[in-house]
Amino acid sequence: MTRLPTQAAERIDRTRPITFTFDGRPVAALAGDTIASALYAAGRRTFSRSFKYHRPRGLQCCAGQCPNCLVAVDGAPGVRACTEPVREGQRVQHMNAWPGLERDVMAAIDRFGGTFTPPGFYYHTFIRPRRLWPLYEWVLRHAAGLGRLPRVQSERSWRTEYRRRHADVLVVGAGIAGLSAAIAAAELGADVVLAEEGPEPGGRLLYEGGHEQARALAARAREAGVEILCSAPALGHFDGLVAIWQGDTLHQVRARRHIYATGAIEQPLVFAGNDVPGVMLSGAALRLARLYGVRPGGRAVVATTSERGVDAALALRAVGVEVLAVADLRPAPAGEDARLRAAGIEALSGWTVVQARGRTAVTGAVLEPLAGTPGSGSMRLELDCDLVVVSGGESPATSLILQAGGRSGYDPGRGHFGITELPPGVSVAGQVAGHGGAEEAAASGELAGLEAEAEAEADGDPATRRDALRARLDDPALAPPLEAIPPVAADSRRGRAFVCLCEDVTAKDIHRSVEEGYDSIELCKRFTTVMMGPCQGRMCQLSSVRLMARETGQDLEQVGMTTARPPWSTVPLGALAGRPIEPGKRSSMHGRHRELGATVRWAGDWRRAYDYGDPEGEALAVHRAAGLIDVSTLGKLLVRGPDAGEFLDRLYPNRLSNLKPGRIRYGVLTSDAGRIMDDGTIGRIDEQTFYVTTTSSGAGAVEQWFSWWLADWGMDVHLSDLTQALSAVNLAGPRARDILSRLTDADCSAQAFGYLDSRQARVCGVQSLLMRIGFVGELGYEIHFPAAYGEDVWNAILAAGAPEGIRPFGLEPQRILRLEKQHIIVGQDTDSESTPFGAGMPWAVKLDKEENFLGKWALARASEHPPETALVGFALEDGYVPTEGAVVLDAGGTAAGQVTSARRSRTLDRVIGMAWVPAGLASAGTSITIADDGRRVSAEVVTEPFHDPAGELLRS
Amino acid sequence: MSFVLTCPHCGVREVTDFAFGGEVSRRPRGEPTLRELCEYNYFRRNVAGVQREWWYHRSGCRAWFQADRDTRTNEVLRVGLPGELNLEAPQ
Amino acid sequence: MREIFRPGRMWRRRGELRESYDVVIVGGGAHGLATAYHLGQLGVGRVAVLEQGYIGSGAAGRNTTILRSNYKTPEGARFYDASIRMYEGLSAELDFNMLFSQCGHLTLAHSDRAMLVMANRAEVNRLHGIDSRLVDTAEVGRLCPALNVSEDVTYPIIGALYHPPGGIIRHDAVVWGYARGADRAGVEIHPGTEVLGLDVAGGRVTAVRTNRGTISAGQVISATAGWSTLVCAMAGVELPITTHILQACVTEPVKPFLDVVIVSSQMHVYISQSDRGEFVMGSEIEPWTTYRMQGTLNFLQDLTRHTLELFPQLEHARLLRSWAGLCDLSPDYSPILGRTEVENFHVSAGWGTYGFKAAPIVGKTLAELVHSGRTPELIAPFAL
Amino acid sequence: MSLAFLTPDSAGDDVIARSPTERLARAAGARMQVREGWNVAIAYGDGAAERTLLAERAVFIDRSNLLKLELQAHAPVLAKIVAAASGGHALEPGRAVRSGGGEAWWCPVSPTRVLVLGEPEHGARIRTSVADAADAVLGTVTVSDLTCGLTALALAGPGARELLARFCAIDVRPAVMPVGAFRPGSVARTPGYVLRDGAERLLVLVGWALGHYLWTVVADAAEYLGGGPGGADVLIAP
Ligand SMILES: Cc1cc2nc3c(=O)[nH]c(=O)nc-3n(C[C@H](O)[C@H](O)[C@H](O)COP(=O)(O)OP(=O)(O)OC[C@H]3O[C@@H](n4cnc5c(N)ncnc54)[C@H](O)[C@@H]3O)c2cc1C
Ligand SMILES: NC(=O)c1ccc[n+]([C@@H]2O[C@H](COP(=O)([O-])OP(=O)(O)OC[C@H]3O[C@@H](n4cnc5c(N)ncnc54)[C@H](O)[C@@H]3O)[C@@H](O)[C@H]2O)c1
Ligand SMILES: Cc1cc2nc3c(=O)[nH]c(=O)nc-3n(C[C@H](O)[C@H](O)[C@H](O)COP(=O)(O)O)c2cc1C
Ligand SMILES: [Zn+2]
Repeated sequence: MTRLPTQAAERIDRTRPITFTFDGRPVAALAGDTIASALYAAGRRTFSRSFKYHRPRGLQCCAGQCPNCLVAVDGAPGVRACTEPVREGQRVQHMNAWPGLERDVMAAIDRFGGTFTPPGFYYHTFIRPRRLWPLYEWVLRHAAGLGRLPRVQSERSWRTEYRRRHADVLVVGAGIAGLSAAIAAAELGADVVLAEEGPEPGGRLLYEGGHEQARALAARAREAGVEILCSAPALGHFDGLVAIWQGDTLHQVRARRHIYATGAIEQPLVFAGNDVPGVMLSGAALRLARLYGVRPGGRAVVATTSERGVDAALALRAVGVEVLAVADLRPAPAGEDARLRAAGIEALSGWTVVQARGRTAVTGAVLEPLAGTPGSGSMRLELDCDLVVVSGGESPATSLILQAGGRSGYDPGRGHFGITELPPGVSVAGQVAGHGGAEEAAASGELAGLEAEAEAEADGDPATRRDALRARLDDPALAPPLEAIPPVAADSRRGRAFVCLCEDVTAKDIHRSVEEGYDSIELCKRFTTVMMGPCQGRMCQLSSVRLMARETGQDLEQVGMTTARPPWSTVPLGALAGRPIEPGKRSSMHGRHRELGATVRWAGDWRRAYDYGDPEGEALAVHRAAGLIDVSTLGKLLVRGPDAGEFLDRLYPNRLSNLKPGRIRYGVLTSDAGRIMDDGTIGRIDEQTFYVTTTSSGAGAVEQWFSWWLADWGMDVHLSDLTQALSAVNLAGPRARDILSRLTDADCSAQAFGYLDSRQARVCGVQSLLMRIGFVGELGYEIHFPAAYGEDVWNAILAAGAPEGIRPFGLEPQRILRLEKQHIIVGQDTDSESTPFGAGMPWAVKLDKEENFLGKWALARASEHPPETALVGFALEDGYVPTEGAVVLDAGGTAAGQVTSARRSRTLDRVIGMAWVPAGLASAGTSITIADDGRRVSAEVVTEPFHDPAGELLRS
Repeated sequence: MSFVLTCPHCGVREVTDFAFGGEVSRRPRGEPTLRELCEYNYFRRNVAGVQREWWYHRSGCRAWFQADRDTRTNEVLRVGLPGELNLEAPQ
Repeated sequence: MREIFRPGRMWRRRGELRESYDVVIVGGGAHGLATAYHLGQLGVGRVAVLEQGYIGSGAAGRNTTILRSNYKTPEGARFYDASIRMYEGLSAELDFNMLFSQCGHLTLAHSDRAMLVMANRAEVNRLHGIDSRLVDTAEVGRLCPALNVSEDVTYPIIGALYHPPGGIIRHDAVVWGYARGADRAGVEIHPGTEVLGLDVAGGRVTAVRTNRGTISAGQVISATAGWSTLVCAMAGVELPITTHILQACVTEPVKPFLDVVIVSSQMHVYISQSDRGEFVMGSEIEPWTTYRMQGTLNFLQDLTRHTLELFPQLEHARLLRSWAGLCDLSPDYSPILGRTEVENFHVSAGWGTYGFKAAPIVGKTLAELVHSGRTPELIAPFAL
Repeated sequence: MSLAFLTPDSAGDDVIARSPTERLARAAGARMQVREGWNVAIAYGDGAAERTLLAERAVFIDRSNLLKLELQAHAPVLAKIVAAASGGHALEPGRAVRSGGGEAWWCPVSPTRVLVLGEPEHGARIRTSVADAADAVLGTVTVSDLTCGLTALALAGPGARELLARFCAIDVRPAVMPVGAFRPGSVARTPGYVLRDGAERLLVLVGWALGHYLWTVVADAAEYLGGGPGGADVLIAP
C-alpha cells in the first residue's frame, strides 16, 4: 500500500491498521479510511459494473453522490464505499458483475449489444409471440438489479431507533456556512441542531485548505451548545418535519426555523469515455489526496469550467501528481493561467476534453478547443495519462429546500438552477444560496443564524451586525464570475458519452428520446430512466436539462427541473422502520387466559382468547352448567347529563329516553344513510346517567361518533370512555345464578333481578355493575368492575363455580352459542351496506319518534320497499360446514347472497348458519343453494332461533 | 407525519394525532328530498382551496374542532371549536 | 426489427389548437388516452386530448401498476375481468411491449373477517370464470417463498386470496402505447393545455376554455381522476367524490426474488418487484382530502415497518424515491362512469386507488358511448 | 354513588388491585408488596442499581396505582372547582395545578375536562374533596374514577427526556414544558398524556389495556439507552 506523506488535513490514523476483505481477499486499511480510499490506496481502480452495459466504473465523486462505488457490506447492498468508514473484519463485496469485477460476462452487452439496446428497447421488442414473453421477461428480469438480498430471512436483525427532537433552529449542512449559522443562532441562545452527511463537520473546508478553521468552528459550535450530528444526511423535509438518518437512528426534527446550508454538488462533464475509471471530479481527487493521503494518479489532465479545477490542478501538483494540462472551458483566460504557468502546467483556455481513452482505466485524454474558439476544428492534443480530473460547474443542493416549498430557476450567470423563492421559516446560506466564496459563505451563514433568532433576541448588537452582513453580501463586487457552461462533446464516433452513470444513459440516448417524441424533461426521464437511479439526478440533472434544451431548442428555464422528492440520499428501509412493536390491547385477565391454555388472536385492536382448546365442549358447558367469558373488550361509554336521554334518542333509531333506571335495552346504531354502524346495550343507571356498550372493534369509532354529534349539537351531556377502566365477564349457563349468589350479597332471584335488569353490588368484594343480558342464549350476567381486579375476580368466579363444572370459554364457542340464537355480529353478519330492515331488526327502528334521529330519513325511505336481500338463519343436515363467505345463489344460479356465519352445533347436532339471501328465498323452510369452493350444497332457511326460540332460558 | 394542526385545547400536534371528519356540511333541518338526502350523505364540495372541515383530537383531548385549511397547500388558516369560526364558511 | 433501432416518432409534435373538435377529452392519463385510442379506432371525427401537464403526469404515472380482476361484486368482477383480458392482448394490439407480468396476486388475510371477505370474493369470481381461490398459509409460503409466514409475528398470515392472472405492468408504457395508437388514428394530443372552464348552454356542453384559448366541442369527456370534482364543477356537475393523496415508493434495484404481487390490506402494504429489480410499494390513502401531491414521513415509517414484518430481508434494501398522487374516492368505492346530467358531457371518475387496471375497458366503453350514444351494458351499473 | 363500580376499593380478602404491568415487572425481578390495596413493585433487587440508573441515566417506574379522577363540567363551573381546590389557581391550557396540600395534580385536558392525579395514600381524601367541590357548585359535574382507565409510567433521571423522545413526539424541552406542564397527545402511537411532575421526571399515561404494550416500548428503549425499570421506592428519597 502506498500513501502520500502525511497530509495536514488527513483523517486517517497511520498508527491504527485495520483489515477488511473485498471479495474475500484481505485489504489493509487505516483507521479513518473509507472503504473506497483503502481500496484505492491498495491499487483498485474498478469499483463496480454499470447497471446496463456492465462497464467498469471507478471512483467519481468520493462524496457519496454517484453510483460508481456501490458495494455490498456484510450482506447489505447499495453501500457507498466512498463514504462508508472501514471497520475491522468487514466483508465488502462487489455487486453487479459475474464472475468478478475484472471479468464480467455481461459486459458483452457493452461491446456487442449497445446498438441493439437503446433506451426503452424492450418496449419495441418481445411483443410476439405472446407465449414467449414470460421467457423473455425472465431474462430481462435476471439481468436487472444491482445488489443481492437474502431470499428468505425469518426476522429483522438490525435494531433501529427513532428519536424525536424539537429545536429552535435546524441547520442542514455543516460547511462553513452551516457552522457559522449554527454558531450565530446558538450564541444568541437558540437550541440548535446541525446535521451533516459527511463524517465530520467542515464541508469543503476540510479538503480545500480550511481544515483547521473547520475544526475550530466545530469546537465553537459545540461550546455554544449546538448538537452536531455527523454521518447524518437529512432525508427529506416533510412540512417542517425533517428526517435525518444517522446510523441506527432516524432523528425526526421539528424546528421553528430551518437553515439549509447544503452547498453545491460538483458536476461532471459529458464527453466520450467520461465514465472510464480514472475520470473523476476534482473534489474526489482532492479528497483522496488530502483526507486519506492517497495519490489519485500519476499523470493527470484537468478540465474545468471554473477556478475549482485550477485550484485542484495546483493542489494535485503539490502532492506529486504530474499535471499535463488544464483545459479551461472559459473562453478568455481568467488571468489565472499565470498561476498554472508558474507551476509549469499548461493552461488551455477555451479547450475541453473530448475523450478519455482506455477501457478499464484511463490511458489517455484527447483535448480540443471548443467550437467558436480559435483553433477549433483543427487543433487537438492527445496526452497519455492515468487520471482525468473534471470540474463541470456546481449544482446547488436544493432538493430539501424545494421539498419545503421553495422554488428554483435557471441562473444563466452561474450556469445552474438556484433558489429563487423561499417558503416561510426556511432560509439558505452558503453556496446553495449562491454565496460561494468561503468568507461570503461564512457571512451568509452568520446572517441566517442571526435572523433565525431575530425574534428571540433583544435589539442592539445583532441587529447592527445583521445590517453589516447584509450590506457585505449585497456588494456587487461579490457577483460571481461568469462560469462557462459546458457544451456537450457528444461525438458518438468516439464512444459513449454518459449523462447518467446510474442508468447508463448517454447523450445520444437523450437525443433519441427527443426524436421519438419524449420531448419534455419528465417524459425523457421516464423513457430513458435518466435521473431515476441511485443518484436521483445529483450528477445528471443539470447535464440532462442542458441536453434537452439543446435538442428541443428551448432555454434551460423552459425545460425546467424534475420534482425533488425524498429521500435525499438512499436509505435502508430498516432505518426508516424503527422498532417493530405494535400496540395491542390486553384485558387484565390476559395472563390467566394464557395459563389456562387459550389460543390468543387479534380481535380489532385487542388480543383475545379464542378458545381454550375445545370450543365445542366449552359451548356445551355453557348450555349444561356454566361458562365464564372475558368480555372486557366491549366498548363502554358513560353518557351523563340532563340531555342524555334526548341525546341517545337522536343517535339511536329506537327510543331510550323512556328507559327506566335499572333497565337495559338493545340498540343498533345507524348512520344518516341508514346503514348499521354498531350495536350494543344501553342501560340506565339513574335519571341522568346511561351506560352504553358497543362492539369490541367498534368502541373507538362509536366514541368518536358520539362526541362528534355532541360537539355539533352542543347538548348538556358528558361522555366518558370507560372501555379500558372496567373489566367485564359474562357468567352464563343454567347454573350461573347459583354461582353468582355465592359471590354477592345482592338478591339474584329471577324476581329481584330479571332479564334486562341492571344492578350494582359487590361481587367477590368488588363494586360491580351487573347486567342480565343474554348474547349467548342462556341465563347470564355481565359483571363490569374496575380493571385492576380483573385477574383476581376471574379466578374467584372460576373457583366458586368449580363444583358446578364451570368452564372458561372463548370467542369461538361464543360464536357458536350466539349463532344458535341467531344473534348477529355487526361486521361479520352485516357489512357497510346493511340496514336494520335487511338484517331482520325492524323492531330496532322507531320511525314514529319525533326526533330526527340519525338515519331516520334514509330508513323511512328504505321502509317503503321490502329489502332486496335479507339476513336469515339456515341449517344443513349433512354435516358439511360451508365456508363463511360462500355464495348464495338465486334461482337462476347467479350470486345473490352470502353466508356470513356457519358452525357445527353440538347441542343441536347439526350445522347452522346465517346468510344474506334474496328476499324471495327468505321465508322459513325455503331451500337455498350455496356455492362453496366449487361445490353446491343446499340448506334450509330457519328464521327463528335454533336454540330456545321463545327465550325462556334467557328469562329464567 | 407531515403537517401539524393546532388543537384549540392542546396546541400544536402532528396531523397523525387527529382523525379527519371531512368537510363541514349542514344536516338537513327538516325532512329532506331524496336529492337533498343524497347530497348530504354522499356529495362533497371537495374544493381546491380553503375548506372548513372537522378534526378530532383522537390522541389528545378527544375534542372535535373545525379548521379552515387550504387543500392546495395544506396550510391551516385557523381553527376553532364548533361555532367559534362563525365567519362565513370559506369560499 | 428495423423499428427497434430507429423507432421513429411516437406521436406528432404538439400543434396549434383548432377552433373546434367533435370530441374533447380532458385528461391525458390512461383513461383519457385509452378513450382517445378507441375513438380513433371507431373513426370518430376530430378528437383532442387536453392535458395540463405531460401525458401520464397524473395518477397514471404514479401508480403501483397492480392489475387484477378479483372484485367482490358481480358487476365489478365482470367489468375488471374484461379489462384484464384486454390488457393481455394490449402489447400486441398497440405493438408496444407494456411488460405485462402476469405473475399472480396474493391478498393476505390476517383475520377471520378478512378470510370471510376473501372466500366470498373467490366464490363470486369463480362464478364469473375468474381464476381466484382461497389458499392456506402453507400454500402462501409455497407461492411466495420470500414471504415471512411465521406465526410468531404481530399479524400472522392465516390465508390468502390467490389470483393467478393478476400482475404488474409498465405503467408509462400503457400511457405511451395508447398515446401512439391514438396519434396514429389522427387524435391530437395537447400536453401543457389546462382546461379552465366549460361552457354549457341549454343543458349541453358547447365549448372548452383552456390556457391556450377556447375551443368548441361536440362532446366532452372528463377523465381527470383526482381533479374530477374541479373539472366537472366547470360544467355544473357535482360528484360524490373526495380527493386524497396516495403515496408510493421504490427501492434501489436488487436481483429478483419476489415473483408475485403481495397485498395486505390490514397492514396497509402492497409490494411487487418490477422488471428493473426495484421493489415498488404502496399503502393506503391519507384520510384527509388534499390536492397537494407531497408525501409524508409517516407513510414511509408505517410502510417500512409493516413491509419488514412481511419481508425482513428488505431491511437493507434502500429506499430510492417516494412520491404521491391524487385519488378520487367515491363513498362506495365504486366508479362513476358514463353520462352526466349535462348533455354531451361524460365522465370517468371515482377510481380511487384502483383505476389503472380499468383503463382499457373504460376507453373502449366510453368510446362506444360517445360513438353510439348508448351506454354499454357493462358500465350501466356505474352511472352517476 | 351511582358510579361506585368505577372505584377500586375491594373489600375481598383475595382480591387485590394489580397493575397491567405486574407480570412484566415480576419477570424483570421486581419485589412486590401490597400497599393501599395494590400489589406494588417496590424495588428490583436491593434497589442500588436502580438508584444509580436514576442518578445517571433513566428509570421507568410503574405508577398505575395513582388515583385518577376525571371531572367534566361547563368551563366556568370547572374553573370554580379547580380554583377552590388549588387555592385560587386558574385553569390554563397545558398547565396542571396542585391542589391545596400539594397532594394532587389537576391536569386540564380541555376547559371542560380535568384529570386529577393523586398518590394512592391520599386517595380517599382527594375523592371526598373532589366530591364536595362538585357538590358545592351549580351545574352538572361528572366525576368518573379513571384510576383503572389509565396506566402510568414515571420516567425519571437525567435521560428521561431522551427516553421519551424514542416513542413520543411531544416537545418536552424544559423551556417549553416546565414542571407542572401537562400535554394530552399521542404516546407510542396511542392516545396518552404527559405530565412533567419534576425537573427530571415525566409521567406518561395511556389506556390501561395498553399497559403491557407501553412497558414493552419503554423497556425496549430504556435498554438501548442504558436505563431500566425501577421500583416505587426509588422515587422516595433515601
Ligand atoms: C400512488 C398510486 C398508486 C396506485 N396504484 C394503483 C394500482 O396498483 N392499480 C390500479 O389499478 N390503480 C392504482 N392507482 C389508481 C390509478 O392510478 C388511477 O385510478 C388511474 O390512473 C386514474 O385514471 P387516469 O390514468 O386517467 O388518471 P390520471 O393519470 O390522473 O389522469 C388525469 C389527468 O387529467 C389531467 N387534468 C386534470 N385536470 C385537468 C385540467 N383542468 N385540464 C387538463 N388536464 C387536466 C391531469 O393532469 C392528469 O394527467 C394508484 C394511484 C396512485 C396515486
Ligand atoms: N476555494 C475556493 O476558493 C472556494 C470557492 C468556492 C467555494 N468554496 C468553498 O465552498 C464552501 C461553501 O460553503 P458551504 O457551507 O455552502 O458548502 P459546503 O459544500 O462546504 O458544505 C455543505 C455541506 O452540506 C452537507 N450536506 C448537503 N446536503 C446535506 C443533507 N441533505 N444532509 C446533511 N448534510 C448535507 C454536505 O455534506 C456538506 O458538508 C466553503 O467551504 C468555501 O470555502 C471555496
Ligand atoms: C411503478 C413506478 C416505478 C418507479 N420507479 C422509479 C425509479 O426506479 N426511480 C425513480 O427515480 N423514480 C421512479 N418512479 C417515480 C417517478 O420518478 C416519479 O416520482 C413519479 O412518477 C411521480 O412523479 P413526480 O415525482 O415527478 O411528481 C417510479 C414510479 C412508478 C409509478
Ligand atoms: Zn386536543
